[in-house]
Amino acid sequence: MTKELEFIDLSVSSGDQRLLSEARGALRAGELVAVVGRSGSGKTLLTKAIIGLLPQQLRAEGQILLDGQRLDQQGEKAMDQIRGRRISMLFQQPKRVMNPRLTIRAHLLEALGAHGWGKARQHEEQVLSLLEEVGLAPAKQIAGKRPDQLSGGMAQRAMLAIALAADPEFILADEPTSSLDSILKSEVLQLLRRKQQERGVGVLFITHDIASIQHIADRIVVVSDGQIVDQCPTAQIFSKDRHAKTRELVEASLPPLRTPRAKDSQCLLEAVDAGKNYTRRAKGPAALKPTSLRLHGGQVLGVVGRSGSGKSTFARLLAGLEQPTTGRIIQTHHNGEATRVQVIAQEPYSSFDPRLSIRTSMSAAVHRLPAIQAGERMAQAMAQVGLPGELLDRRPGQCSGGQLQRLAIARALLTDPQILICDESTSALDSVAQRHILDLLLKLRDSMGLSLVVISHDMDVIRYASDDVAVFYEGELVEHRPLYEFLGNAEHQHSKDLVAALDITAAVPSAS
Amino acid sequence: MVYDMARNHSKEILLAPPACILLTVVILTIAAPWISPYDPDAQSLADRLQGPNLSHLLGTDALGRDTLSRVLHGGRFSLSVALITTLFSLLVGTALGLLSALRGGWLDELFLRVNDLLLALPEIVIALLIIAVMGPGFFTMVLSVGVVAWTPTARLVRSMAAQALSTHHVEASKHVGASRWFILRHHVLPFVAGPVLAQAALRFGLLLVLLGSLSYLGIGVQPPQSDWGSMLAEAQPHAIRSPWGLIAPGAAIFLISFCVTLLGNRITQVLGGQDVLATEAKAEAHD
Amino acid sequence: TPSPDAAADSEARVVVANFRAPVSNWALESDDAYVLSIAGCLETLSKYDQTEKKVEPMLATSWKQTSDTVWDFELRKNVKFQDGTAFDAKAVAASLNHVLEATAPARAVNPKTIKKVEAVDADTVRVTTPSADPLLPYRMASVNAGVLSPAAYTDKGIDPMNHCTGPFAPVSEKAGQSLTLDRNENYWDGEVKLAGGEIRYITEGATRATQVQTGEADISMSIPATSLATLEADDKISVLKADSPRTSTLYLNNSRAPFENLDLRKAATMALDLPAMAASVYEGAAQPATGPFAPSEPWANPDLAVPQVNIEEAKKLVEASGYQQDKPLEIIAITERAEFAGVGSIIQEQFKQIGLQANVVTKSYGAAEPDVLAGKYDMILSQRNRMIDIADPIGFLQSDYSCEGGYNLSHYCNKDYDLLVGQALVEKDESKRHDLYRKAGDILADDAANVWLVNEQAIDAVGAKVQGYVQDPLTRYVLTKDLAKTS
Amino acid sequence: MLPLTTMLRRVLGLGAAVLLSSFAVFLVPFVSPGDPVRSLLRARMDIGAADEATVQAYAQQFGLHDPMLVQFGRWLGRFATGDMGISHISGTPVADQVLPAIGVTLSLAGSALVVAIAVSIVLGVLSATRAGRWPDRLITSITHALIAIPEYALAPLLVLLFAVRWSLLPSAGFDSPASLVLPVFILALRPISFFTVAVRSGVCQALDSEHVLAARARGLSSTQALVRHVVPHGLLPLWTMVGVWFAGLLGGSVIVEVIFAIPGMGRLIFDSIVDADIPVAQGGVVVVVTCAVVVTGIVDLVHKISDPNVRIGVRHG
Ligand SMILES: Nc1ncnc2c1ncn2[C@@H]1O[C@H](COP(=O)(O)OP(=O)(O)OP(=O)(O)O)[C@@H](O)[C@H]1O
Ligand SMILES: Nc1ncnc2c1ncn2[C@@H]1O[C@H](COP(=O)(O)OP(=O)(O)OP(=O)(O)O)[C@@H](O)[C@H]1O
Ligand SMILES: [Mg+2]
Ligand SMILES: [Mg+2]
Repeated sequence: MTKELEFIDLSVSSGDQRLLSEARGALRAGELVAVVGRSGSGKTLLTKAIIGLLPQQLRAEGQILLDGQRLDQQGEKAMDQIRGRRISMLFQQPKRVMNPRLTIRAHLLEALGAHGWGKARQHEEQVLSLLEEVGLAPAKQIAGKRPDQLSGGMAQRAMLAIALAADPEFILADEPTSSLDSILKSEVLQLLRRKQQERGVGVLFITHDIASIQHIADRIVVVSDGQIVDQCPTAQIFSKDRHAKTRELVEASLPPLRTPRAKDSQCLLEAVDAGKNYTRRAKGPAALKPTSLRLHGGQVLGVVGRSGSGKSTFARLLAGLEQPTTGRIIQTHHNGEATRVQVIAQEPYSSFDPRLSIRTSMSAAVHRLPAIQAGERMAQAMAQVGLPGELLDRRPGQCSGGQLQRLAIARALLTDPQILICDESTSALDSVAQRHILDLLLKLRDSMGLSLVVISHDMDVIRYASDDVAVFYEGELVEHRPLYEFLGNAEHQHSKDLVAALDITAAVPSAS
Repeated sequence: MVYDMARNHSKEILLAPPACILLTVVILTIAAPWISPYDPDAQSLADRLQGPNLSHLLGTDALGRDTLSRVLHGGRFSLSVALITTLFSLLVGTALGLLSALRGGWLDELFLRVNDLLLALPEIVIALLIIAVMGPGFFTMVLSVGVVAWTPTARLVRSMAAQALSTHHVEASKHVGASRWFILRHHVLPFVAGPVLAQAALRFGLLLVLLGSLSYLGIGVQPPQSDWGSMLAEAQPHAIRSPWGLIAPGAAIFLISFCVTLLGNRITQVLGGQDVLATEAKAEAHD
Repeated sequence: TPSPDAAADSEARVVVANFRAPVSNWALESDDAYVLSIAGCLETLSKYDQTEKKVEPMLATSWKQTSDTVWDFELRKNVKFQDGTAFDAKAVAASLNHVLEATAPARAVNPKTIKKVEAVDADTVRVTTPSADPLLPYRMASVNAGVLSPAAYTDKGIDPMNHCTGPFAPVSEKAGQSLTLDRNENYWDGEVKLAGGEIRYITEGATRATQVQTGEADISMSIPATSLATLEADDKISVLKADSPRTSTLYLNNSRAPFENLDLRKAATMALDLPAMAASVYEGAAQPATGPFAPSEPWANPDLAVPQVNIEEAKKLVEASGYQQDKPLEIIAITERAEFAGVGSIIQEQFKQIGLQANVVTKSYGAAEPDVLAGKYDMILSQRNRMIDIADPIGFLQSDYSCEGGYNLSHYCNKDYDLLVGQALVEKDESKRHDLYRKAGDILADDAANVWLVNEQAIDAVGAKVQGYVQDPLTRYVLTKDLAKTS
Repeated sequence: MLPLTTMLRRVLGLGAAVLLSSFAVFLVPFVSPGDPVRSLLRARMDIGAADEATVQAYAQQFGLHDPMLVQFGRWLGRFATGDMGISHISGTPVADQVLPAIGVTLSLAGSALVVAIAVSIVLGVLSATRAGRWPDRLITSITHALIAIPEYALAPLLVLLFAVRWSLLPSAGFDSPASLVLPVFILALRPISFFTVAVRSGVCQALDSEHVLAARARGLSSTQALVRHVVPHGLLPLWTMVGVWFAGLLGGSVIVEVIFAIPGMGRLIFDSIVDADIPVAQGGVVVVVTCAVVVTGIVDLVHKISDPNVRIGVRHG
């Protein structure tokens, strides 16, 4: 008989507020079920409720059955035996969920239940074989490293090894890939799928991005506002007559290709051999090697590359927030005026002071103007980003991530910019919100003639938004060409990998 | 913001028991010349070292002076020195802390080294030095304690301001052209104000105890003036026969210091922060 | 404290809480000599017996004045230093010369009082004085004239360990805390009853009182008046009191207005209620003063009485003096003596009654000294030991009240007085000398040179187990061969 | 490792601190009223005024009437060769007084901090794991009360009870372990309250952190997670505080040393300044300042090495 993890009428509430209501579903061993839904829909709460680790102030009701055994009625002791051994977890930020002072080996030993004195020796082989299994080599060396000495992809693999250590029957994976770049994401996804099939594990895979799991999930469960609104085998998810929320997610994840717009001939910004070296020593590795590039009016430049490849550095140079150590940035356009450049940051929540009203934060851009004029400008900017004016009197904590990101754009618009640099501005958002922001940016481009620099590690975003693509690899601009050329015949190996990763996740569905 | 939060919660803060006790004691000491039953210096050698009784509610001291009257009058001195010292260190500390955080560079380095030095130098040495120059008295006490007392505030302000300045939202404000003043006023001060106020309350309590210790050692307030610390010193030899002389000023120091600390804690809680002591703890961790 | 019923324990050790800590690396010219003397280590050629009020032999068996300025001391024969070396005239001369050569020599034994010390033969030491000095045997009784073995004088200063002649030999010291001593098995004056002792340096009076109460100390010296009542109420402790040669004094500045005026000085004396002061601030641990000397001193005038409070008369005197007060007078209370703050405020109150306004200012003695010596003050509360140098008041009378006196705080000057003191200086006959002192004292009292407030008492507290303790008001002897303790 | 420049800056800072503080102490007799030489002589011999000749001779012996800067220069010159000078009262090397005193203070401050650390870890963890419930509220009240206690009122009271009334502990002195109990307890009070709050907030934060959740998810029981992950993390803020407090206590608490007759550093410095024995005071201050700067430096170093966040420098975006 196949093992089964089942939850019946599972509700989570905080006080009298229902955060998750009467969820019902099942996960069998050997099956990969994706739970998709927008941010805040209750996906994480579902996994925490199942494994019995809800924060203290939250209360769960309903039944959780593991092979017919009621988990919700188990004591803490019994649950300690189940967690990690029969059900384990994967998390979004592997580095944040590992103890920064312990080595990978120590983490694995803990998961093996072998963290006592002197047990390390006996389990050394097991540790090494686990690391090799997830493709971390040389295992011996990696085992001795601490989390901060690993790259993001390696850390996520190590996380998987930890989750697999005690040979669990089920894994609850809470967005394990959303912080990875496209190439790593596809690697880790494939690894997870392979392990899941080899070991016959049941995986509950949480994501907001349908595109990324469409080829590996067996079934998809759609959550919205704390309720399971839809579930079906993966193939049927693209059908037109599914639940409205399902359609919304599908459309956001699998956008059509746009036809690129012709750019102005006017050059607004030019980088001439601009490079940056943060360390004082000239010999140290440069964060950005000398790079030359031109930005025209109305152009959308997509910048892509792995973490640490110098994308943000380049953006900061363009925006004039950092002085290049070599070369220069020419910020004047043809009639001699300085180009106005604005940057939209990645994290919507941290770009507004949590203590201040939105209005006060926004007024930073216009506080030199007389009050009335400033008010008018703000109202105008709010209209441009399609938000109601009353939002201005809220605090950041009272707004959603998508709203905040729009507000950040509105604030940037107050300075009347010609170029907007969006450094990972959508990567903290769910796919639906992401799509809305990108649409807004493109609309602004069309209506106001803004130039955009869209920086992302997510090829889907680049493909959707950009006219031209610039690829950074180890601090160097290795490829710069129009989108279609890039998709068709990229030259650099890294570019090819990027395009390949895109193919895995984004083959346009046949059912449409 | 801190201001309107404080306004919204002022009732909650002011009606809490510590605030009530504090207010009562402060009013009593301010009103001491009018309400105290006796002249605090009037001796009656026949009535020395009495326990509490109807004519002397807290008994009398070794010279037959009324302990209650002396506690009330002594409180004027103790509280005002502590208050002035606290205000002094609050102003100086905030100014220097902000300057150090905003200017950075050599100024900041200098600030850190001065802090290290003051932290390392036994405070009694500094007090002695200043007392040697100025002779004992009110301003000497303020100065000798104030010279060091500003450093915790400054360290707290510096670290909080630096923390505030390094946030993404300040960077975002700068990008869109906010002036220094705008950032200071909207992003830094409100962030710093709560913890600093709470810390000031805590510091007031600590300074009250510290100033008392100077008087206790005989290098603080000098007779014929007296404060709670010197009353303790005078009463200690008679403690076995007449513990009231020890208990009354000791309890006064403890009560005020305790209430003020609780009040500081209340402020931070209302502002949604940590325990006051925790902010003090943070301020200790310099660099 | 004789309690003959219990048997003394020959293995017992006694802990003494002393008010003084050695600070000068045991230099004998400093007060550290007192610690060694209290410890039963350091001994002198002669010894002043407080009860008999006369000088007796100690390490010297006899002495004679061979000329006006030359004295020969015959040394005791059966004495050995604790380290086993011989006690002879060379060692004694060397020891005394060390004190004479010190940069800051002792008050009793210094080049002004002693010209040289030399060994005549093995057992005779010759001391030459610069001028005729009938008091030399007294000087040789001063603890500063103690004798240590030559081995005690090292390059690093004085090492007293096992280098004395006394009943106890110091064996170890804990810096800043205590000195431990063992019995001297070969003591020249017979058997030592205690196995040893410990001198603890405890400068806080209240702590000394507590220590004897808890039994941590067997003997606590110089108990502060404030602890007296508590200790007296404790039946396990006996409290010993004796007149000390210290008088708390309100020094009046005789050299400038207003107290250059005799009437006003007399008024000041009449205004103060000394018995009340002694009973309150001093807790009864002091006697109201009758004049410059304590009544128990052999040269005190027994006819002098405690001045009576007479407010009316005092007021009249103030009026008669014609003194118009334009600003309050200043009473300096020195901080070294905590009780003076209280005394000052009592004086302030009582002066008010006779129409004199005064303020109390507290200052450390060091801060006040320059002004006081220069005559720029009104009144200062201070206190002075009349016999710290030698058991005779001549030095005190000379320095404190003669016109040229080096420590004449009151800036008092009276030719008659100076004449009397000059005579006393060379008078060999003791009783005649004492008569002269008495007359000098009477002049001071008649002139109301100062207001002598109270004669302080030396108070020692002794635990019940201690036997044979004889209190020395001059705080020189505590651990003696006869001191014992029951088990 | 700390970069070399940071170390260098610290060393320079230390040098400046030593210079400044010893100069400050040096100034005392020059700015205070009265003749320092007489003050020295009074410390050697109880009462009365020394005559002018003696004062001159004594001043001559130690060069005390030389111009101020000459005296300071002389002190510096000797100090540079590692010689802290000669006490003007005892005439013995300053080191002979300062080293025993710093030993006493180190053991006193050290014990007080060990006690404070032990107590505050227990209290802090207890109150963090029961946040909001009565044990937490009780502990929080206690910690707030502890810092408000004037030790100069409490110490005599405790002596009265434990030494006089119940004869359980010695009333003063510094020889047996028992004699350490009261002074250590008194000295530990304030650190206990600060440390407890620091531990509590550290542990609370750690309890909320994701890596503790993850540890539970891989099967660690709540106790195991507490011991292996929460507490080590929660104690991080404690260690910096311990350094700072240790530095502060090195100057000794004069009050505690006076009340319990302990020959520690605070008292030595206090007394020697009062008696104008400046070389001793200078030596004491130099040792205290050096120890304090070195201790805080070491704590910083350990902090930077042990905390990966500090080491790699947290970077966002
Ligand atoms: N400890 C808590 N107390 C109160 N509300 C909470 C708590 N944790 C989560 N919530 C609320 O529960 C809802 C669901 O949160 P959950 O974390 O499950 O969302 P999610 O689907 O995982 O979102 P995301 O994709 O952003 O991770 C949200 O509205 C959130 O604000
Ligand atoms: N302020 C800085 N000081 C020193 N080094 C820096 C700094 N900022 C970035 N670097 C280094 O420069 C290199 C490029 O960093 P950059 O932030 O430009 O990468 P990125 O492509 O934006 O990466 P990510 O996708 O993680 O945001 C990295 O090795 C980084 O460690
Ligand atoms: Mg989530
Ligand atoms: Mg970046």
